[in-house]
Amino acid sequence: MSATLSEEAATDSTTPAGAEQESAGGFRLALQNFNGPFDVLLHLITKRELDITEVALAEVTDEFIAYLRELQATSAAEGSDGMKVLDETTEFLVVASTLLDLKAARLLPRGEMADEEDFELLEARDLLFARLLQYKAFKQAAEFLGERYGIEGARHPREVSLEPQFAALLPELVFSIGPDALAAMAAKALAPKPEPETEVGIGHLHGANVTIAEEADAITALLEARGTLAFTELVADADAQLVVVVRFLALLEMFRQRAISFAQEDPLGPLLISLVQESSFDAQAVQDDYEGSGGEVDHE
Amino acid sequence: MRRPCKTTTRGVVVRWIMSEIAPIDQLPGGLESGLEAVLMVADIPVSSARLAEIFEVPTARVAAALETLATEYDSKDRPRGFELRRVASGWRFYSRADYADFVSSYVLDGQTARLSQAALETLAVIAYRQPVSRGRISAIRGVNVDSVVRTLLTRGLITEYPEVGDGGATLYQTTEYFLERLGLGSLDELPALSPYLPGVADLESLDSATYDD
Amino acid sequence: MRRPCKTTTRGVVVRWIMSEIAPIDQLPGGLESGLEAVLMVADIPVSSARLAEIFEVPTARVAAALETLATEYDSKDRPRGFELRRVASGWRFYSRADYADFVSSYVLDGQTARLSQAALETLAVIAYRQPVSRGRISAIRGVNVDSVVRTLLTRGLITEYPEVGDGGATLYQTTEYFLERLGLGSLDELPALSPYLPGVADLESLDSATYDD
Repeated sequence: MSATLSEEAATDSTTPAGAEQESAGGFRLALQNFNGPFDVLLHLITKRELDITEVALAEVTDEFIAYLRELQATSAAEGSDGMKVLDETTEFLVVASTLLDLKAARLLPRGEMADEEDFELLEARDLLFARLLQYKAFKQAAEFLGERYGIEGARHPREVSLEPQFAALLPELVFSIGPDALAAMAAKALAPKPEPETEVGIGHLHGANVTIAEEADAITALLEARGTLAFTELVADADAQLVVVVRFLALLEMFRQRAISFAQEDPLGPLLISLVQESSFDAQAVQDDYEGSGGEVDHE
Repeated sequence: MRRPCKTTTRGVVVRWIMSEIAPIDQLPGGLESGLEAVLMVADIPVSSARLAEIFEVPTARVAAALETLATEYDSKDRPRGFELRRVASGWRFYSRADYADFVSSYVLDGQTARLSQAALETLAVIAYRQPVSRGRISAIRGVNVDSVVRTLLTRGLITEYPEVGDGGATLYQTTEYFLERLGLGSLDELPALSPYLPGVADLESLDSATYDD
Repeated sequence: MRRPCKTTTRGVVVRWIMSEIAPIDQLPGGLESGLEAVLMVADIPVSSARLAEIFEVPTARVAAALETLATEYDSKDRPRGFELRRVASGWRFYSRADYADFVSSYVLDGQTARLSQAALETLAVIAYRQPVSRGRISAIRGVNVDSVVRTLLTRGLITEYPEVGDGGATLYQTTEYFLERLGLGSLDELPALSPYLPGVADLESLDSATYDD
């Protein structure tokens, strides 16, 4: 291990291209430019230029809410329609749902590992920050690799075929296979390969056949039947903690897609949820989001 | 070497005629080092006309520079281990014959008379999908095949296809020698793939060259 | 350099011990030209130990001669168009980066194709945590990595580890080509991960604690 990656440079590099305009004072997150939820979280935290070990999620959240208030005041003054506020709020909620994802990991049944003390040790916030720290380190390493890859791309190795007089020295090939064996080999290589089992880390979320899509449907049905409901009412029929967690995630997703609205009449009062009438919520799309490539885009 | 570059039309013409301030002349080492760089990675002889295009200088200047390099490498004081030779189609770096014993012992060291499994599989793919690019073979096999393709070329089992593929990719095809070694009269005698693919419904599409990568 | 070769038994012994009059020393250009000749036909990096065997001289002498050659090619007065570099497990000729524009107009091989950010991050995780499963990589990166892993396999930058991991998961490791392509001598040349990172042992448990159910 000869060198240590430059902390400064790496911090800069974690700012994705799409976030450049943030110097103008925004908290905007161009999600499509990010490389998954960890990227977004990391960006949120590095944006505040704090040591992420010392940052509590609550502080990031508080700052975000303060920023939103400011933005709201500005847009009111400018007479704009507040769409920007909504956009940024929903984007932040996606991030928040990732945090909840991590918290959820703690709440779920874990078989024989379900030891109370273990859970206390795995306090969700610490876990998240440790993971982010790790992610950040790998981002720095990736930057180093990217630089090397770029520099080395300017050099080409000499890898030419052997000059004929030396090729002639090679031992005569012993051809151990016939045409049939060759055909079998070609068939095997050309046969469509089964897609490898997806190994997405959030698989535990619906390990017990609880899916966000199904719970979203359940929520929709409840709200259609009974109008505005509090969260406690929405989860009253849940027979497992897992259902409560997944239903909550479903709510966040539905809010992101503007299928529902939240209202809170008093500070710390019950959160009231109602359907947005003209919405067209696509539960299946949510499921795809969670099970699919998770935003991974490979441009090659 | 560098001269002030005139910006008039006549100046540009002069630049090309004089060929004194081509881009390569801005670099340390100039044309000679540039030629060394290209020829060092060239697998087949490169004509001075082609080199002249690459460096935007007259062919005569390239030819002169190549002669200078070749002479320098042959120097009596310290002949290089490589030589720059002109063969029918152009110029290429070769190892110097004086050191052939050592080169031979390097080449023969660890050589076997058998093709590796990776080489055989690659050969099978080329046989049934020719002409085919290295990129396509890599996609089909899911691994990098650069080195095995080189082995197959060296062994004379495959050769470059006369035309290039999409994006200028080199395509490969099997050789007469390949047919001989397999005891086949022609490529038509290659067995159909279908019997080797039980359970694949659409055999026709597999046999015809429609693999999507 | 050349010394009269004694034909007595004792003379032969002396010859080997002194390592001054190996066969290559009888040739004009000596060891340095011999090394050039062998490296000219090599299509993979060649270690100084292997070169030492071929030329029947001590490895240290080969290493010194290679360094001398590399320095000579890099000369400020007239940098050669090629460089001799130590990568992965050995030495190899490369075109000099200064002439990349001209070389790449000749070579069309995907060498310059860029890797996406996702591919680089995945490659980084594999480089530092190898052998590692896709599940672990996904857990560290927070996204699905299946397609990126396929890209890296096809590019030859990673390969499957010979043994499977817990629960039969396929493990991945970087290749020699990875080192070559990044111009690294070995994995030890990778810089340390962030000093703020918790100990590796902690992270192992972190990865498995959350995701390996």
